[in-house]
Amino acid sequence: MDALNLTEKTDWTFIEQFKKESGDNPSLCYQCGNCTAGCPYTHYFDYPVSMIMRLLQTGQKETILNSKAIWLCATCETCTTRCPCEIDVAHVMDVLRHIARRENKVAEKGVKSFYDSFLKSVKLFSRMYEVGMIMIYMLRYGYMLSAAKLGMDIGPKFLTRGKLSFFPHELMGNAEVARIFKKYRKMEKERAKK
Amino acid sequence: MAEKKYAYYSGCSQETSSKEYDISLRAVMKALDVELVEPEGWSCCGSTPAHTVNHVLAAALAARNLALVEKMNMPVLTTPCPSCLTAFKEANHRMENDSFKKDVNSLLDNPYNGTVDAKSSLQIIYEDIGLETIASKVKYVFTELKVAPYYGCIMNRPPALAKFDDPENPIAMDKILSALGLNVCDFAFKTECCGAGYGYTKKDMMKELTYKVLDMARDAGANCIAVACPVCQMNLDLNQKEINKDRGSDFNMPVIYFTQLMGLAFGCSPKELAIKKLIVNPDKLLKNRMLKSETDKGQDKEKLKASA
Amino acid sequence: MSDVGTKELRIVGFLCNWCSYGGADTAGVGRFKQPTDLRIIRVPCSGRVDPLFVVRALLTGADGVLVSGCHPRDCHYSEGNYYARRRLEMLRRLLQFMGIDEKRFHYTWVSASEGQKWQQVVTDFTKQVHELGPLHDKKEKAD
Amino acid sequence: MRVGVFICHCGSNIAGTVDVARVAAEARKIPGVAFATNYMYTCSEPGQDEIKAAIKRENLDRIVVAACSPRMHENTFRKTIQKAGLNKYFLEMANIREHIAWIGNDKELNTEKAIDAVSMAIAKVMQNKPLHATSFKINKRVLVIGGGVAGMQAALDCADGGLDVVLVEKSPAVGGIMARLDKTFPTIDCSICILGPKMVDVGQHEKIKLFAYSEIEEIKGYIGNYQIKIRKKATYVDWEKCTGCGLCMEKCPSKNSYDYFNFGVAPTKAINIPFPQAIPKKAKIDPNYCRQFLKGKCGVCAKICPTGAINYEMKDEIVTEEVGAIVVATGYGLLDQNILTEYGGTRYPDVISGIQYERLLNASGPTSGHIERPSDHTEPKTIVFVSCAGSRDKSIGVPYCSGFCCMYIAKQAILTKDHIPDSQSYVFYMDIRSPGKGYDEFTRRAQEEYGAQYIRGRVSKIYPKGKKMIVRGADTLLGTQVEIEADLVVLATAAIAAEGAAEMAEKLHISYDTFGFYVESHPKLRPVETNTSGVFLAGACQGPKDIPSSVGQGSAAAAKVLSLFSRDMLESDPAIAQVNTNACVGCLKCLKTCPFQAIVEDTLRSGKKVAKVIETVCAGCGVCTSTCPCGAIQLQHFTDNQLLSEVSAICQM
Ligand SMILES: Cc1cc2nc3c(=O)[nH]c(=O)nc-3n(C[C@H](O)[C@H](O)[C@H](O)COP(=O)(O)OP(=O)(O)OC[C@H]3O[C@@H](n4cnc5c(N)ncnc54)[C@H](O)[C@@H]3O)c2cc1C
Ligand SMILES: Cc1cc2nc3c(=O)[nH]c(=O)nc-3n(C[C@H](O)[C@H](O)[C@H](O)COP(=O)(O)OP(=O)(O)OC[C@H]3O[C@@H](n4cnc5c(N)ncnc54)[C@H](O)[C@@H]3O)c2cc1C
Ligand code: SF4
Ligand code: SF4
Ligand code: SF4
Ligand code: SF4
Ligand code: SF4
Ligand code: SF4
Ligand code: SF4
Ligand code: SF4
Repeated sequence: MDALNLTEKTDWTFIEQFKKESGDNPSLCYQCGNCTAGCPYTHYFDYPVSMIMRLLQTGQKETILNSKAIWLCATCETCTTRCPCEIDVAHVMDVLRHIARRENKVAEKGVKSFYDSFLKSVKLFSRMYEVGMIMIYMLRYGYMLSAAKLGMDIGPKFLTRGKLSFFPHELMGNAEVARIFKKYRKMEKERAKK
Repeated sequence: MAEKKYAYYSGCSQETSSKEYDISLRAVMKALDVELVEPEGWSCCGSTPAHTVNHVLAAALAARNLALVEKMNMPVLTTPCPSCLTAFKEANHRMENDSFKKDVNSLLDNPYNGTVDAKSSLQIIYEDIGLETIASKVKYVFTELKVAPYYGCIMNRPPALAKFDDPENPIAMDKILSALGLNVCDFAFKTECCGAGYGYTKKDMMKELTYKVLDMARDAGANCIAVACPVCQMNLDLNQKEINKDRGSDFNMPVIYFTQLMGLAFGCSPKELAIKKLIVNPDKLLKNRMLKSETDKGQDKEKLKASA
Repeated sequence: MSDVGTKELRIVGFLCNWCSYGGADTAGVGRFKQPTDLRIIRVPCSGRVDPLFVVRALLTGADGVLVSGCHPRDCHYSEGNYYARRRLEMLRRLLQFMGIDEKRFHYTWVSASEGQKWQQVVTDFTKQVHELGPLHDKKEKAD
Repeated sequence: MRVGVFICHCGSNIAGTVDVARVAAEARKIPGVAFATNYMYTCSEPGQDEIKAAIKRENLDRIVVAACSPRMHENTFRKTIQKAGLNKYFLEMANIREHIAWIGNDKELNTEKAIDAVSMAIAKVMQNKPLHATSFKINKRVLVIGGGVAGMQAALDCADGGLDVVLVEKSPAVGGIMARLDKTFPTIDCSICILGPKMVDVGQHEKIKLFAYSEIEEIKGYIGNYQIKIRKKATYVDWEKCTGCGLCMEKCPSKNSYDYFNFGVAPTKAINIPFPQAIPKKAKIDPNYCRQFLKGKCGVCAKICPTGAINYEMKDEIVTEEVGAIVVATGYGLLDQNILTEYGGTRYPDVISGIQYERLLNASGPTSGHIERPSDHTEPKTIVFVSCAGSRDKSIGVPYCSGFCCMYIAKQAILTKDHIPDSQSYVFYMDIRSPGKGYDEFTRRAQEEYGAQYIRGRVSKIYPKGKKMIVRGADTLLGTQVEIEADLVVLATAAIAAEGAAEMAEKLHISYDTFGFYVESHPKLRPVETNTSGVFLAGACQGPKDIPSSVGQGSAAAAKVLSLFSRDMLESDPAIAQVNTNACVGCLKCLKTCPFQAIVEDTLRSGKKVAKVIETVCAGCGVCTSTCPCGAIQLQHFTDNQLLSEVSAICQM
């Protein structure tokens, strides 16, 4: 493999864009590794979180936005709590997800789809309605198999204990909540134009 | 009239998958003479999925509810769910910034001015009601229980936002359970993540984390886990059979809401606390109970023995 | 500096020799960028600052006056800054009677090691004075 | 009046962002200015010669130098003009470097600002009066506060140089942290073996008066003449009688007293001699644990003591000492492990601090040098060292490096292998900081010869599992999370300011930084002096440092004291308050405000009551001047006229 040519491959614009959007300063990170040391999900990450910080410092945009790590981070806040440099690392991961979404680079489609289904269900029913959400997740994203498995695992146990209701709560959609989503889309579009 | 009164946001999960949390909390609050007022027409707080999309959207979903409470002229909103709590706290925190606040309010029909403080029900019980009052309400002590108190990852984190208890070694629930006369284990994984919302999408990952928590609880000598979060409860409670199958372990450890334990100690019936809804059945552990007055004497005897 | 507004205003600073003057030095040594409006007068102790100096400055052309000394309990002369605090607090009230916005006057404590804090103090106070604008219809400096 | 103005380039330091030629040109236009020029390096020898020459050539009588901070070079230029025959108070400096050139890049604005600064200096210098110092006698005794290795070194060097030394140590024995160490890096020689003889010297030196278990109550006076009140805390043992036989300690039934000397590794008796080599070797009762104090009955020690030294009624005693200079060597403290909750705080007995481990290694420590786990007294085989435990951690307010822990961890890893050959040490580190002579070789040896596993990454959590402690960290070089099942974990807890450091600084009128460490006069060029003349620093009270540096500073501070005392008289600063008896109405408001009690009431021959300043006592703060309703008492060199002329220079334009 060739040496990483930092003169050519450092994306300074990406670093600046990140700084502006997040308000976080990646230079504060001294690479102690504490975030990685505490991260419960690190074994599943393709890049441990301290390395994401390092990639960010060196402006490795593509590598970061295509990483699974940013989608597998559960925002457990362990890293933020323990970072000696007071970096809100979980927030860094959050903002990287936002950028990845915008740039249509999602290495963990399943996770994203789940979040989208959740929100879709909120938009439709104004509260999270689990059966509805699972149905959306199944139908819209075609995860029949895993969903069927889900139904098997969770369904019976839950239904017999009256935990999952097949019908959403009485509220059944609230115009204001749906409007929040609508206005948000509009806001995003205008921002994108600028 | 109730002595204390709070706006109360149960959260979506408490309507469905974790009804027993809501039910038991209400029972306990009633016993403690605290009135909970639900804002009418509340909606989802946005939870984790919203903030993975955009912070303005996330804050708007949360702030809509805070605005409802603001209209009710109530300064404090309490919620049992740490995920909702974080959503509200994040919204409050970010909306201290004026331009962010403007953006959020532009998505809302009714603007939110940022005057409502969000606190977990655990915090309210620990700080506002207090251990003395709790101890004074205890009727029964459950002598079989050895409880590992499990707070989950975000109840106390990040500390700058949570502003409650210690982020590494929280003690509020420990103290409450001790006030109930329960045997509380020194549990090192109080705040380790349980697998969060990955139950649907990354089940193996979730099960691994759940396993670690269960394993550590057993190691600490616990025979049950007390929880304060619906996601933790579900992950820990629902998957023990599967984990046993995968790993050849033999977990059969009830995962009980701390509010259910409070209710039981206060003398509520299991039915009032929806104990039946728990997947791993705790009945066996709950069989032995003593009147508190008796255990006090017993303990005194034990203490005498120990010091002799 | 450009981020506090367009035209320079006149700000007079009285700094005690031991702490704040040193703090301003430390800020300089650390190359902490600051707005340029401030003119510094060195005094041995914040307790040496006669409220009349402040009034005189404000009446004769200053748009703002900043006084800075050692932290309470850390005064080189034991308690000079306590006297300063008492007097300057009185002065603040007096200014209102004189029709001068008390925001044009600020006193604070900065130690010799607090270069960064000094930068913050200067930046914030300059901004505050710029928000109020000039106090006098000043002739152009050239004449 | 003929003012001469010299604008310095300071290379490009000033000239880079200030148009120095224009500043000189503008200065020339100011009435009173006879000469103005700009020069490359004004403080250099040719630069100073240029000033002297100009004074002669242009017949100048006042000088303004616009250059760096007066805190840097005022004295330099005062001497320069003095050599040229001017009174040294006819100098003013305009600080156009630190306060102008270095804090902005806009040359236009900077130049304007520099012109103002120069105008102010010119305005002031024209008001300046010649002042003359008077001289006074020095009391050639020195007070050393703190009897750690730095303080002892300073005390011994001063005493050997013939000075009388008063040494005040807060704890019952001298030696500080070094007396607790087992071996010392980088040579691994026995700490007490090299320190012991010094301690004995301190105890026996005829020129050293040692006050152990004593604290500074009050400090009054000024360089050359200080009055010190010392509180001798009650030990409940008459040290004149106590022979240090140790019988009392053997028989005392109160066995659970906290052992400060051993950092709580094991308990001690309520009456104890802190360690076998203690100087002074005297017993002391801890009333927090003594049954006589707690329950009103026991008295065993009083009965057993062969010399009848025990005195339960003893009270604190205040004594006064007079000295002419002070060396502060109060050392440092260690971070409370309880703050590190992710490591369990002090919840887990087998997670200990570096200094506690030092006591476990020490042959005269509570385990006689056998390393054992506090929980079950078994010998640990896997030992994990956690560096930077609280250091370099902004989140808990300790952003700095503690300086010596990298080295002592390597030392402890080496010693561990010596003690337990089949043990394995692991060291979590972020950087290995070992820049001294032979230091890096030392940390390499820990790895190369003694097989310590160094893991580059911070530790995130420590928790118990069974009998083991699980240390979860990262190996950032492998890019992975790692876990080690340890028997014992040693935290290199951060060095912090000594307890009470801030209060001590306030008594001494010296500055301390955000973290409580004392501030030296100049970080490079005056490292053992403070801004308060007569007060010097030595050792870790100025910032974390190892033994060689602490000893070096102890000697350096002693050298400073000796050079100060090489004169018999000191010159007083003439910039003090002066009363104009004509204007004074005798209200004595000034007398009440003077922080130094430098003002007394005086009666003139006419019978008029007026204020009078005692020259040697006045410190020159000027509080009186801003108090006097009549402007009768004026602080020389900073009079109302002088300061107002500066205000006018910038405001009336
Ligand atoms: C675990 C550990 C291992 C170490 N190992 C080494 C090593 O191998 N080699 C090495 O070079 N360095 C080592 N060090 C560093 C070493 O301890 C310091 O360099 C040294 O102790 C500094 O000496 P000091 O005299 O400045 O301060 P201290 O040793 O702290 O002494 C200060 C003294 O002042 C006294 N005092 C404090 N306040 C007052 C007061 N208000 N009034 C009167 N007296 C007061 C204290 O009681 C104390 O006796 C180690 C440090 C630690 C923590
Ligand atoms: C690139 C670089 C940058 C640095 N930056 C910094 C910094 O920013 N801050 C800092 O604190 N330190 C810095 N240093 C370190 C600094 O240079 C040294 O700490 C300092 O110079 C040591 O001073 P010295 O007097 O001991 O030795 P030197 O500066 O080496 O002076 C020794 C003198 O002795 C003379 N000499 C030698 N042999 C004899 C002889 N036989 N007879 C007579 N005279 C002799 C030499 O000619 C020389 O003048 C830096 C070093 C380097 C290399
Ligand atoms: S914990 Fe903080 S400083 Fe350390 S590697 Fe992670 S982000 Fe960087
Ligand atoms: S917030 Fe994300 S990156 Fe940080 S520790 Fe938790 S899962 Fe890992
Ligand atoms: S107090 Fe008495 S018994 Fe104790 S050491 Fe001193 S002389 Fe010996
Ligand atoms: S009187 Fe106190 S110090 Fe003396 S022997 Fe009894 S308990 Fe010990
Ligand atoms: S000396 Fe080493 S261990 Fe100590 S704080 Fe500095 S880097 Fe960390
Ligand atoms: S040799 Fe120089 S550059 Fe290398 S670590 Fe030491 S001080 Fe730093
Ligand atoms: S305050 Fe002024 S007038 Fe009063 S006694 Fe002092 S010098 Fe005299
Ligand atoms: S200047 Fe005045 S107040 Fe200050 S010490 Fe001297 S006499 Fe006292």
